[in-house]
Amino acid sequence: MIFTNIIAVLMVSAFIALLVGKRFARTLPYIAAIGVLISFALLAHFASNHHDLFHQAMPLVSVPWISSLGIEYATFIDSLSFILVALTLILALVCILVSVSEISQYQNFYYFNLLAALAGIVGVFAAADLFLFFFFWEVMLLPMTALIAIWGHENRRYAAIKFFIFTQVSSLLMLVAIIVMAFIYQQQFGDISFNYFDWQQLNIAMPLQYWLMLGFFVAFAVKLPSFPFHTWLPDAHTQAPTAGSVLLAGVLLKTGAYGLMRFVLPLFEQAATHFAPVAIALGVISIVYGAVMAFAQTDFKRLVAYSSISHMGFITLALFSFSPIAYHGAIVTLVAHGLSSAALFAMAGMLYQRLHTRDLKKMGGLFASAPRMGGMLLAFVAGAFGMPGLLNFVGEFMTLTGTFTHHPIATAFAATAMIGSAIYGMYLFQQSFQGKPQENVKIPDLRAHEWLLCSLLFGLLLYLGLFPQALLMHFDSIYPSVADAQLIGGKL
Amino acid sequence: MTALTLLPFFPLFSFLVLIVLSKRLSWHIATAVALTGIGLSFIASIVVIQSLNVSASSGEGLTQSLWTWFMLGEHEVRFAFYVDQLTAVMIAVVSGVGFLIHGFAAAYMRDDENYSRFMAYMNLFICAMLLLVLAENLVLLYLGWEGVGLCSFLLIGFWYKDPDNAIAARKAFIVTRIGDTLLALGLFYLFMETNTLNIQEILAQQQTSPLSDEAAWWIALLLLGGAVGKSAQLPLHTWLPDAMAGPTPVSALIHAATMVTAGVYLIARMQGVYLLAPEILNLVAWVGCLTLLIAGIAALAQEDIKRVLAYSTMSQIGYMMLGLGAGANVAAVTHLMTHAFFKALLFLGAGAIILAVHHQQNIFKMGGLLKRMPLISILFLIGIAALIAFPGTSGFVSKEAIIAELWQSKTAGPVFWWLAVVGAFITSVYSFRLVFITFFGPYRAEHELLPQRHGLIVLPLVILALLALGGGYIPTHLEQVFSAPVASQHGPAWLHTVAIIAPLLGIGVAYLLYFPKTESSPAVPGTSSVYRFSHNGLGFDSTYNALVVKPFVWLANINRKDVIDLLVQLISWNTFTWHSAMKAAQSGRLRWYAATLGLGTALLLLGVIL
Amino acid sequence: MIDIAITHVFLISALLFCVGFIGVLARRNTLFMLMSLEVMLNAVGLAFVGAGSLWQQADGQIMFILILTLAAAEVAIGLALLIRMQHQRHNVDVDGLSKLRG
Amino acid sequence: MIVEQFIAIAPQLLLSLAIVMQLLLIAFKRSQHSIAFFTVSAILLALFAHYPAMTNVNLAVTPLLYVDVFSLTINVLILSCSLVAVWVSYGYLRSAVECHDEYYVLLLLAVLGANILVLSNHFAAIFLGFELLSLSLVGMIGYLHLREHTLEAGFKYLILSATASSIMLLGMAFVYGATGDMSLAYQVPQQQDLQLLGQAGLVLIMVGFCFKLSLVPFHTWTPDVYQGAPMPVTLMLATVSKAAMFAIFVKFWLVSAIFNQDSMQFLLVCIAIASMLVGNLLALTQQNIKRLLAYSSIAHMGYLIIVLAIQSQQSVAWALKSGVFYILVYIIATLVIMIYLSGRSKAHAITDNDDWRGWQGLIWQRPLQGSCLILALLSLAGIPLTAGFIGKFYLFTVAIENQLWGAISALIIGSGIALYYYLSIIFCILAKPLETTSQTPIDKVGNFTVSHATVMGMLTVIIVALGLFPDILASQLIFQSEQVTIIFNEASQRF
Repeated sequence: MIFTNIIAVLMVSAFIALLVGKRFARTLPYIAAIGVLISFALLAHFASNHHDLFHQAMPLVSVPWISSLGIEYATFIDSLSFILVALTLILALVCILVSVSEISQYQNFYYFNLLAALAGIVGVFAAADLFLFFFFWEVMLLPMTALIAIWGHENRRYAAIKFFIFTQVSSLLMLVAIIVMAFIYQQQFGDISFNYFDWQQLNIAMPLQYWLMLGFFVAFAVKLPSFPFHTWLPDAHTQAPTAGSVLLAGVLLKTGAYGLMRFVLPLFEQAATHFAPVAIALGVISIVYGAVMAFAQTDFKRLVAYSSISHMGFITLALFSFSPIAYHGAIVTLVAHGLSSAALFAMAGMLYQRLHTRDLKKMGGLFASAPRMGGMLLAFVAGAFGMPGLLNFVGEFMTLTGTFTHHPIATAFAATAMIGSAIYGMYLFQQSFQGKPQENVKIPDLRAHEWLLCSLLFGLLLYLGLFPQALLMHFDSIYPSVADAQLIGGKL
Repeated sequence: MTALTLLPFFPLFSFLVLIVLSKRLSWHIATAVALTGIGLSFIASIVVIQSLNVSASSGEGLTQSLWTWFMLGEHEVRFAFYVDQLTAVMIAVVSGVGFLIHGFAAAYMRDDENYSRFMAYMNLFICAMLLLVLAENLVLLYLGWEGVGLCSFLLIGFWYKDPDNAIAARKAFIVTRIGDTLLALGLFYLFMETNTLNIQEILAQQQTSPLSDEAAWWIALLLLGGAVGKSAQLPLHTWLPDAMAGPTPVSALIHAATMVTAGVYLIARMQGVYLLAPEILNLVAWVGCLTLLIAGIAALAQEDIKRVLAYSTMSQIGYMMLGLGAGANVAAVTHLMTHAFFKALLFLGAGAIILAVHHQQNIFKMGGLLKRMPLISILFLIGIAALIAFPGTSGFVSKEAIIAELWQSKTAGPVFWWLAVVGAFITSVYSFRLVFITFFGPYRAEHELLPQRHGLIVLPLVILALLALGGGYIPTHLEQVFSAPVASQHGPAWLHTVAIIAPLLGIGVAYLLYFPKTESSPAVPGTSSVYRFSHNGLGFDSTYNALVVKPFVWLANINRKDVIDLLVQLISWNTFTWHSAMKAAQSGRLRWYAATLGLGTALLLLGVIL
Repeated sequence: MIDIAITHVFLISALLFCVGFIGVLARRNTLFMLMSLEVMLNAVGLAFVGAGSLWQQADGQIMFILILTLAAAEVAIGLALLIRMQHQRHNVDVDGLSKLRG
Repeated sequence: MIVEQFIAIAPQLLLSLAIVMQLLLIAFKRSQHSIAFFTVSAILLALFAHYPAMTNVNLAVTPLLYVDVFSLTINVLILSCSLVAVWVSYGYLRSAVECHDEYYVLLLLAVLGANILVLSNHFAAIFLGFELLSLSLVGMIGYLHLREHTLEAGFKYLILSATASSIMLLGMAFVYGATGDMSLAYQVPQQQDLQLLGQAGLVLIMVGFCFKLSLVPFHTWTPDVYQGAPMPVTLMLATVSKAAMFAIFVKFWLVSAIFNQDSMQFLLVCIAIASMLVGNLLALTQQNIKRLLAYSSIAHMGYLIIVLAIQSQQSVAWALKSGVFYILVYIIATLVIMIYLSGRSKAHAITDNDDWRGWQGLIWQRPLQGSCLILALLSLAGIPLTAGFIGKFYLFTVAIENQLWGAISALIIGSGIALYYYLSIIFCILAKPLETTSQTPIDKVGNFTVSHATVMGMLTVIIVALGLFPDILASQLIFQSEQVTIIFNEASQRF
């Protein structure tokens, strides 16, 4: 019930926020924060009671939903979903903190959307029924799109439409694949089923398996995003309000990676193996291309957006190398990128509030007036370019170590992103905070809630960067190895 | 081993205090905090070295494990320290010389508005550097490696308001980052082959089941890539002269005494792997050899006092590399140590001079300083003497030891020997060029001289001068670390003499060329094209700019709009074109509609009947 | 009764239908369009009667009567609209009715 | 026996009676209130008459009509829609100075035609229903003759619909000539030339249906007529006419077992694909909401007829269920939007208030109406949380079960294009309100009443409820559809 409860709590607080309305707008952040904190408490309580159960998938609820198609409302939990939900809730707090001073219009509807998006995301991580998964997958898009379209920047409608069409079209491909899978299950076992655990017994012939895998892969590659499907992301990130960017970069992209881990690899092992060279090539291209593109940008958020593409390339690379180390590295990268890119977008939001521009060319020398902010920005940039001691390094290092064994050349290319990320990272930091200060530009340094937010994120990055075992120990027994198919069944 | 555990964390703690309290601290308190942190480190390292000497005469090191960092499959990457004689030298140098430089910096940066931040960065640097040398495994070493890089970035760009400084900082960071990436690839390769990243385990494995030739070759090459980046050797050396944009104590600490020698440390540390790849070891020697010559030539044509010293640093590290490549390991590491002493002395001396002449760094605008600030000048001269390996100085001990062992080097011994001697000759030429132009002749500065007599300025210089003179005789027990001593077969007897004479000859040449003949003759920089070429570091910068930087920037900028996005827009454009076409068909004319109805019917009929 | 091959009946009705249809396409005068519609309906009627005679059933003829009714109703509405058109626009040119488009 | 038959077609008989009474009522007293009230009661009565009819299904009432659950379901849907249409028309026409009581007669005639069409089991009945529906609709389209586009729309609909029905009639004649049977369950003859004739006839009949369902390439009339017709009539066109046509198309297709013919199957899929693409493409930048709905209906009908492209008898039940669910959902969403539009328009205005750019910022001024519209649009776009998604999901299952990969691709591409215009409207509703002082704000236009909002809200609740718990309806439908299959099996085996 844990995830259902969390979703319920989030939705209830969303509706409360909506109903509270404009009259008590000041209470809205508190309502949202309380909702998130209650969810967090629920999760923590659950974790403290069950912490050794995470190594295996643990079904939670199963209620018939659309009986004619054997569709159930079914959820489950394992360490992967647990960690991603925890990450989601942490970033939810960040979202609320960055929204406090940014959002001045239609606040009630804003917090409604924010919380609804969170509920959808939690649902994605919780679903054990593929129809339910798809349902949440789409549901989280709606409030997200609304966030971009209503509270975004100047070009918000274009970005929102692009974002929505990209994800929707690709996810329809996935829907087709899901339905085909259900029919195949019906052929093989008699009953129609959308249940994830049932599907693990499926045995699909090869060319068909390949096509089905592609259906899933495209949906997740768009969300991730991987190289040729990435172009929605810079626009969406740039135009979204700060909390939207944080949520997009921090969690929404992770759902793509989650999908790859949860569905593509375990359900379509054979096809994934065949597809691996292509996927790895896409991953490497994303890494390099994202880094080069990031360097070329002059818009703060756009730069960070492209860097996300680069970092997510590591995930594709890691997952399709079928190396346990890289797989663990991918999990770490998920969390690390979630925290660090969220932090960078939060910084972008703070700068935008102070300067009313995201153009790096119009910034410079801000360190003089806001040293703490500069320090924090540098810290997060350092995280982004893989500074050891912060979590991103662990993820990157494990990923590359793992993939090197199988694909040394590809890894060598991917490793150039370490240079690339240093280039754009330093470019970002120096363009904004170093150099000659602009005339008469004095910006206030971090305010209390911003300080709280930055130190929360940095503290997590640092703590987990020094003690990543706190994260990794839950995954000791989890990894897909193609040679050892039994390992996967039921465990992932 | 509490001392060992705490050793790198003292400066970290003082860093935290300084960065958090920052401007709220007065100069005195900030200085006290900074110096305490590093001083405690120094004391701890003495304690560690003592216990090392007591406990491990057999060559075994001390290990101190703190916690498991992360797991690479079965292999546990620990947050753990390891100390042996090589590390001992390094920690002593880092904390000792570091302490002295901190003292100097306290005086040098006294009036800076961001003084606390500066000292914080310096402390952080020491912490990272200590982690680098103490690391028990290569991942932790990499942490330190990146940490020092980041601190170097911060300190070079400390005066961030000048865009040039920021660019220099970025350049330093990115160029070394290229090396770091190669190093990381080396680590991946090592892990693939040995399944561990623990240094001692790797080295021990080479005894039982050595790496294959190919693997050893690649690993050694990739690690060398890391080393040349950090140690500013060919071909990644171009960042170091620009890094002189940072405050002078930074140059002394990071870009002379400690960080730049990390590459030497790495190769010395991984000697066991290099021995399996003789070609690469030879390459190390060649890299060192070429660097020392090229840097020497470039140093001949510099006008900025710090750039001269920067090139000389590259050149001296070239000697260390050459020594490592040719098997003179002990001598090379000893040279690392002595170099730290005298180069720190030279930089701090230069710093004192720069302060005295109002932040003027052009040697052609100094002159005649020997009379005006004799104490500092003499201390500086001691440093120069050590640099050119004047007999009796520490530099003499270490450099001559390197050169002496070159002759027997297996591959190209005599060639190395000759080149090294030529390098020594060039060293003394440019050193005394510097000396003659700076300390002799008329005073050419625009402002009145400000003699520096602050205790924190003079005292470190004096101590460093003593070390520069006698540091070569400090016992190191390095032979315990380097297992394969070179055959003690000596070359011809004249070798020694030539090696000693070459620097002296250099002084003579420099005297002829650069000594101001009359008190009033104006010293001018050269104007010939050869001079300009040499002044610009033999064109490496411009070549890299044209070949790498410009194309990259061009490529990135030309694709700013993202070609893939254009494809997407093409799709949407296409859709809209179709839309317009169909919209045109929706003309509103009834007869046309009826016609489509007929056409459609005909089409369907055809479709079924055919 | 002269034995006419059923194919001929259908052919002639199809031809008649096409004539009517072309009339709809070619004439701009609304009145003629309505008349062409009548031609089409009559063609259909012919086909029904032919088919009915082929199968010796009355159904075809019944259909024809129904069609006649329809034709009358259609023309009634058509003429009503025609009058409105004449009233409003003072002509019955169908091409004038192309305001709704795009 | 005869009583049972009367009960089975009681709703239609009631409607016919009501039409006569309406005429009498008009003669007696010209009052819009009373005739509207009377019409509503008649329709309600017809609706209630379905209860006894439901108990006695699978009954042939003369060779012309055949009553089964599928037809009854659709008829209930049609009557409900017409109920809404009457109510909406009342509000719409109320403001006019004239007394528009004949309008209700035409409306009821159209409903009767649609009902007969759905029940029919014979070409003659189809013909009668078809023409009754079309001609009454022409009358209604041209009813408000003073408006700007009425004449044009009426004329276009008259000529094109008459042409299409002649084509269909010709097809019927051909089929009759080939088989000698005018019942839907005719048998294709063995002779070569007769077979060809039958085939040609079949295609021509299909043209008639496609025209009414506004499938490509017979779609051209749709936007013009939708735009030119008064808003409540557009509502009728989009709901009553579409539902009836869909029902008879399905019966025709299944009872005659046409899905067994590969060439027809191929044609159908081609038409479906073309409709999805063309409809959505045409709607792309459309700013008139009525035209936009017309174009999107082209696409939706394209989606819908996928359910006919089944490959075996086993799929029939599922396909029918999906089809009924989809059209129901489509109609509900369309109703929400059209009710809103009707409420915001007036009969005596020169045109309807149908530019969706006028909706800018609606959600901030009228949150309930705005969110209803948004949810309806989302449902049309097929986004989860709304019933439209479930409908589309069902269509996907049908298409996949029958391996119609081409249609699936078109469905995906079409949905992608459709998102563009649906989202544009939604974002317009969500945008900041215009700062206009000169024009009347949108929420002051028309006769929009609380009842409009209530009905919109109720329908929206249904949309969301079906989106979350489709089993409420779907579990009912599956039972009925299975019965329908049996009927059709029987029907096809009768000869």
